[in-house]
Amino acid sequence: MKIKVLCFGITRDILGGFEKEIELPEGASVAFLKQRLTDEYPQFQKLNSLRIAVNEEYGNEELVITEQDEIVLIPPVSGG
Amino acid sequence: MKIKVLCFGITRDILGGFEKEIELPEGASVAFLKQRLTDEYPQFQKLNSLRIAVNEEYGNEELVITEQDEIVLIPPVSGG
Amino acid sequence: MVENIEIILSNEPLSLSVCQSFVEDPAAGGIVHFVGAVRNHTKGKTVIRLDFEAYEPMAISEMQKIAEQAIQKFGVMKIAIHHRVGTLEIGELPVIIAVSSAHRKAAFEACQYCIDTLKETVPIWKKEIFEDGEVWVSATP
Amino acid sequence: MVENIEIILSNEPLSLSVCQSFVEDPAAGGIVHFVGAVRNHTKGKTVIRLDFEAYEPMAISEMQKIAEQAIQKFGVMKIAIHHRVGTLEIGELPVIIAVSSAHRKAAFEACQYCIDTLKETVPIWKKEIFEDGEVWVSATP
Repeated sequence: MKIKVLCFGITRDILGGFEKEIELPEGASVAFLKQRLTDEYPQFQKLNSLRIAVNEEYGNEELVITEQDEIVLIPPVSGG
Repeated sequence: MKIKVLCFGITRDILGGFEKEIELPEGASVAFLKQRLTDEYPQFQKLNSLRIAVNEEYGNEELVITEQDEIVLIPPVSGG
Repeated sequence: MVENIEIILSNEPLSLSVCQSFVEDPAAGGIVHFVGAVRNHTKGKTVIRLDFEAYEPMAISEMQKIAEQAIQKFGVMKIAIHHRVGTLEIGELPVIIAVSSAHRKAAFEACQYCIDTLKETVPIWKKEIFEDGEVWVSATP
Repeated sequence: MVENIEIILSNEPLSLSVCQSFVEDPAAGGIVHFVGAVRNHTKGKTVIRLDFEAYEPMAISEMQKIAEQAIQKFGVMKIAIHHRVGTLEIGELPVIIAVSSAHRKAAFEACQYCIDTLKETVPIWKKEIFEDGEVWVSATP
């Protein structure tokens, strides 16, 4: 399946754009997506943290992703 | 000696005025003044506390009072 | 010398933005304000208004001391303590304490220290006026 | 139902008095504000300005959650959390958190909880712009 990820902060610089399509196997989890990103873009290893938001909630590692989900990369936040 | 005490808050109601003259023996301490006040005005016993300021500082019990001092009765404060 | 403390005792309404402006600093990352407000009830009775009075010179010097202690204890940058005297209606502000600091934890601690200590040591008194009488707050049990 | 939480994410300058007005309540005895400020230095380098961006719908829902948690945990009355996005100059205010409460200790605790948690969980990012470059704050060690 092809999922679309939205990239904020430093992840936009790493992936080179706000919106990115990524090919994933059916049934891929949040953990799988994180591994895939880190394999393809080694700069992700340098981040203090990387969370994945699925439909506006932080998704835990086991959560299964579908094509309909809104997937957002959340690098270390720095609001306030 | 005759000293003048200034009365704020509830102490003004108890002594019946802002400024009051009180006759004290030479060398009287803050503690002596407090005892004198409590003897003359039993309502002082009902207060949660009574501090005496001498020249704009809280005076400890042993401090000796003179006629030149500015003596102020400080009932429980309630600012803020 | 840069002035880092502002103590005001005033008959006029207090201003949060004036306090904010005083403590702002290009090196401050966080500012904490405590704002007191006149409550409409106390122990189940309706309060109509409050009358504040102060032993003014000593109230100012005690507030100055508190601010100096807070700067020393918590390493904060600037402190404004503004207190009202006179008659206050419900919702008016008896006190504003503003503290700026490089780091926010110290600002919270210093601000709380200032209001806690102010309520113990500064010679200011408030009288609550009810429909059927009045009482000096905290004077008696 | 009385609204007791106000969450705002805005491109326009934040207002302390707007936050104060929202949280004021005749039954509130104390209000605590935390005000963030843009510092002119970070790790010895001069900051020229900051750019804030947010994943807006989730930033708003996370701030709402924090305010709800704080009201439940600390029993406070009303909370306003206002956060800026866009470009901020030195001295501008990225965030204001206002908390009103019957008693001041709870207001201090709730306000500190809100800012501490906001800095951990709310998807907002700031980029510091220096003379010679820029950096996403806290992204890398």
